[in-house]
Amino acid sequence: MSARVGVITFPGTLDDRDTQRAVRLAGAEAVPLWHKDKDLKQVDAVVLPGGFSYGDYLRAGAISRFSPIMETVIEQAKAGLPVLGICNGFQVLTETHLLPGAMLQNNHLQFICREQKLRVENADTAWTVDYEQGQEIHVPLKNMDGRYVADERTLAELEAEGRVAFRYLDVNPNGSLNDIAGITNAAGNVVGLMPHPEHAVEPLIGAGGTDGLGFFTSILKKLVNA
Amino acid sequence: MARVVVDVMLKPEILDPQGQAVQRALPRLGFEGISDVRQGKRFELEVEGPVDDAALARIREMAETFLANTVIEDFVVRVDEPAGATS
Amino acid sequence: MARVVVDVMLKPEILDPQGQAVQRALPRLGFEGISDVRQGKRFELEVEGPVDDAALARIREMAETFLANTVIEDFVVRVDEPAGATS
Amino acid sequence: MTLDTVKHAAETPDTDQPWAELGLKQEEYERVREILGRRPTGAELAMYSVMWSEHCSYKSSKVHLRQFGEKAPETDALLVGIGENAGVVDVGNGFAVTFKVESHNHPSYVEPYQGAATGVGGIVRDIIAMGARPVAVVDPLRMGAADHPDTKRVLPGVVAGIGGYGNCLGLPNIGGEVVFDACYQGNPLVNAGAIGVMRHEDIHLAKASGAGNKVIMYGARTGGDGIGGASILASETFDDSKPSKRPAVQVGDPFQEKLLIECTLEAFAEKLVVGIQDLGAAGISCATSELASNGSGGMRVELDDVPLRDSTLSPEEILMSESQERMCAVVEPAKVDRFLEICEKWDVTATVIGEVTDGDRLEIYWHGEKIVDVDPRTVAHEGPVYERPYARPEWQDALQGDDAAKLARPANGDELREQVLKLVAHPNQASKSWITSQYDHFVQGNTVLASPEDSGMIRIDEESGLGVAIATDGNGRFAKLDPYHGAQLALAESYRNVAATGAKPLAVSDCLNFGSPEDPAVMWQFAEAIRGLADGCQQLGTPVTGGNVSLYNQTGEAAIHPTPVVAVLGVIDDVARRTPVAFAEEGQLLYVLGDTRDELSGSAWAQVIHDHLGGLPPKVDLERERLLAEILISASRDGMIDAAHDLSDGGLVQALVESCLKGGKGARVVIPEGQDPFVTLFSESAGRAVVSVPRSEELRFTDMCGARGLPATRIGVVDGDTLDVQGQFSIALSDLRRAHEDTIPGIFA
Ligand SMILES: Nc1ncnc2c1ncn2[C@@H]1O[C@H](COP(=O)(O)OP(=O)(O)O)[C@@H](O)[C@H]1O
Ligand SMILES: [Mg+2]
Repeated sequence: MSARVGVITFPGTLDDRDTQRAVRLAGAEAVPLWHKDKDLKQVDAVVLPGGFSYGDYLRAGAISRFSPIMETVIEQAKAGLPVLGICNGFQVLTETHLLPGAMLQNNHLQFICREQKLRVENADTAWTVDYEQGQEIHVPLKNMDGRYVADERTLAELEAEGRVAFRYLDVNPNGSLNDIAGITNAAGNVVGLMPHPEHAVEPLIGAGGTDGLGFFTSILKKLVNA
Repeated sequence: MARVVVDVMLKPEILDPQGQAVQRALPRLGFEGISDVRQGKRFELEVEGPVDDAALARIREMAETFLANTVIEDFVVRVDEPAGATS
Repeated sequence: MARVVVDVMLKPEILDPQGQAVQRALPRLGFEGISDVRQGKRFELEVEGPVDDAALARIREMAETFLANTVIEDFVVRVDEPAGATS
Repeated sequence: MTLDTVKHAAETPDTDQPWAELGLKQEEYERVREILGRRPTGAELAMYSVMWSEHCSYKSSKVHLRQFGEKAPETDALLVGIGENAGVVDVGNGFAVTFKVESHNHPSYVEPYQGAATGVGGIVRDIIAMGARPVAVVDPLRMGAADHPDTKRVLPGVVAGIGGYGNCLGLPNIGGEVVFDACYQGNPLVNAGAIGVMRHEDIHLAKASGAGNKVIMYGARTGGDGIGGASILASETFDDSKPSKRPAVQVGDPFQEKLLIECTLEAFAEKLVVGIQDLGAAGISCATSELASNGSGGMRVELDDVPLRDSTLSPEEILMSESQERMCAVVEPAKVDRFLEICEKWDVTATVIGEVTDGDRLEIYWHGEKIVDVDPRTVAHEGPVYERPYARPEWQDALQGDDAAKLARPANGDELREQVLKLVAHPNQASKSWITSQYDHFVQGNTVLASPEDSGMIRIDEESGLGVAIATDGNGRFAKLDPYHGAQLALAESYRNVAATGAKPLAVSDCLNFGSPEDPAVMWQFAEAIRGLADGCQQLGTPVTGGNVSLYNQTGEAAIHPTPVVAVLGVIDDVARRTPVAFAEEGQLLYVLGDTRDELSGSAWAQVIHDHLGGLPPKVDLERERLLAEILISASRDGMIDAAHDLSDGGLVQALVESCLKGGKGARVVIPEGQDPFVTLFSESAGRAVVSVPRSEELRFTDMCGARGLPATRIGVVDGDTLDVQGQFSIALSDLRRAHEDTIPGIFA
């Protein structure tokens, strides 16, 4: 039986269909999930995709965080369900406090779309086991509110516990503290990052390259071996 | 040094999608009884020197030409006094 | 119907590039003497029914859980009184 | 105040009416009275005045636009032609593509962010209204001088607005242009284009048929913003003395529009929609009169049922409001519940506001009283038509006589080098990545090529790799020198850009930006440009499927350069065969295809080095363009070239610099024997491209060009990390990169 990965659609989500495609290309089954449902349809893992849920009004992720499906996601994430938040999904996860810190507007005040170099700093999470520790990958980045901030204690804790999962290389595109591109919770099942691995899964599409596929093969491996 | 606050709000006839989105979310979060929400910007300016009429006039001009686009926004300039009810 | 205002500002220790960009632009536009600018959000809530302590407490809770993200922002809730110096 | 009902209007024929304030001319008002056989009600007057405005009725341009139909080339590809919200083209495998370009010039000057944002919103609704899922946007822009302080206000705001709206909708931005010229200072041009994809059977049209069918309004509530805005005021000259006449600006809500897209597509998928129309300029006036007049019957509308944001609006205001993010659908009664359910699912407000009737009248009621009773055709289609006088301006001869041949040319390699660096650093030729990096290129996961490339390309079928390409081009300088050929050069460039990526050009949309039609010189430019474009499209076999006219781009006496912007849509069987611009492989051979002549009038070189505009633009040879396109497409399909870049602004040297920088590889160039290095590098002769050919393919490629009679001149090789023109100069890529990439952020960041 193949692994079932749920992909949530909030109103204003943009990358849900792309994420489903990435899940399929990795060999798993993509299960669409709707924000108004509480039911996760017994999926083995959940992705909160990118986009502008609720137009990013108020704060990115602030309104989606209160949708019915998030009640279930929060509950099950605490019980170990693998959850990946990409871009807007990451913003939702920080708003729920499943992941610490917060996302603010880019320090240059502009939307930025670029091919971004990252280092995988933690290859032990549910979503990164298919990468090597320290591996450098290229993944597109596109956002308005990508500046990761947290208080000093939280930052120190993240660094000490190896919970900075991805760091920007060459260019810090938004003023994120410690060049943080993505983080994980202590258990390693909840991961969030600003760049878009689902846009780097086919050679000729997007920025080119398939460096993002590893997120989806990682979770597959994790689930099949579980 | 004194603080001057400039509040910039969309004109009443102009659509405020942000305020609307907030208002629509409130009942879902269990907050009833808010019939309208408008979201605007608040600028806090630290002014060097005295905040006299001349300074306020300059700040009003600044608000009019730069902080607000008066085609769609209204603004209010005021000297910051410790607010009444606070959090 | 009464109006309650919620002002949400980034905590002082958090970098505010929007405010900075405004401040940097001012001298170029011929406005000198502003030593700092912070930019935040202003929410105007139209409240049905009386704005008593209970209502204010509810609004404060709403600000705390929803209108502001207290990881990065502070907020102030106040009943709107006709402001002092206006434009 | 008593309600001005139809009955009341009939009883009070002598009431004074504000027709002049609403922009109608005396004879137009008389015509309305004649049509109705009485004076119009206030509501009717509102409808006629917005619908008969220049913006909505095309009253000055109609007589010329007809040529696009009359000269339309024979083609099987056209499924829906001019006259609908957007044209539809067959791209094979059962897929159809719809695309169109529109202007949002005036509002973007007044409020750059919101003006540009709502421009994107408007064009995307046209695409949805055809039944298609929008898949990409493009944004051809013209701004005032880059170093003018007001441009610092307008450009960043416009870019942020286009990005803010398009990014939030989830539409990759895959192309466009940014041109700076002082002539656009008070009249920046913000054109926006969109492409949508559907299956043939999903094509929808704006018509209301079937008596008893319900008219449903859905989307945003109607507010008081933009009343009499875009439509009336885009129909007048911008005049600083009358600030009150400046268009009301609306605030866009891209989130609401994203919900509109999803809920409309879901309704289409369940076949719930008989007819559909977006609400843009002229709001409900336009939507109801167009739906009714294109259908089989009449329509009855209860205006009280329109969901309002402001309950104090008068019926006239409701009819004229240009609130954004609204649509109108015609739905069979049995399907209404399901339609409303889908709207509810997406949190979209939807209300039945009327129904299709047996008759042929459009009747609108307010508080139970009839306030509109018109033949909808007279509102939507039978507006005034003007044969505006036009005359070739007397300065045209002098302008054309002022040839660039008299300008001092670089005398040696050092001067060439210096001018190359100036050229590629000029805001018009400089890298626009500071702008394009504010646009999402990747969303939807189908982007094959996005700027900077010759055209944007989107995969539309994952299985087969079928894709579409789009390019937009326009050169106001050439059009000023010669509007007929200038329009053809815009077409030729756009066509060539599509072919350079390996796609076959299929169809054309255009946005015609001009000054005041009341000036005979402007009207001549306009007439000539249309004639040129229509003749050109006929010759190239690419029909015009739709477009937009923007007039009155003029401050006082000063009109903008005539600026026809042309979008060409192409199709490619398999996007894996696309040709990018980047020189990526060392050792590959560089060929220039086509003929290079001494053609510098109107060129970027003349502008950058001498601030000169005069003479005749480059020669147009559309047969050559067609041949060049065929070669580029064959070469891409058969794997004979790895890169291609069309030659246009700035000539060969500009193309070389862009392709080298994109691929991170240098080039060694040898000026062909007997040719002048300056002309070789800077001439803007049309019908040319530079290609990079793998050595193993050289013979096959040159044989093909030879056999088909296309000149192919070997000019060098991809090599090293400098641009080296033998015997003339050498520039390190790092220096070129700095010159090319620092300009725009240096001004605007
Ligand atoms: N320059 C042009 N070239 C070709 N078609 C045009 C041009 N200008 C307008 N049209 C066509 O005229 C019709 C009416 O245009 P318009 O009122 O702008 O449509 P809409 O209101 O749907 O945007 C459309 O089919 C449009 O494509
Ligand atoms: Mg339309």
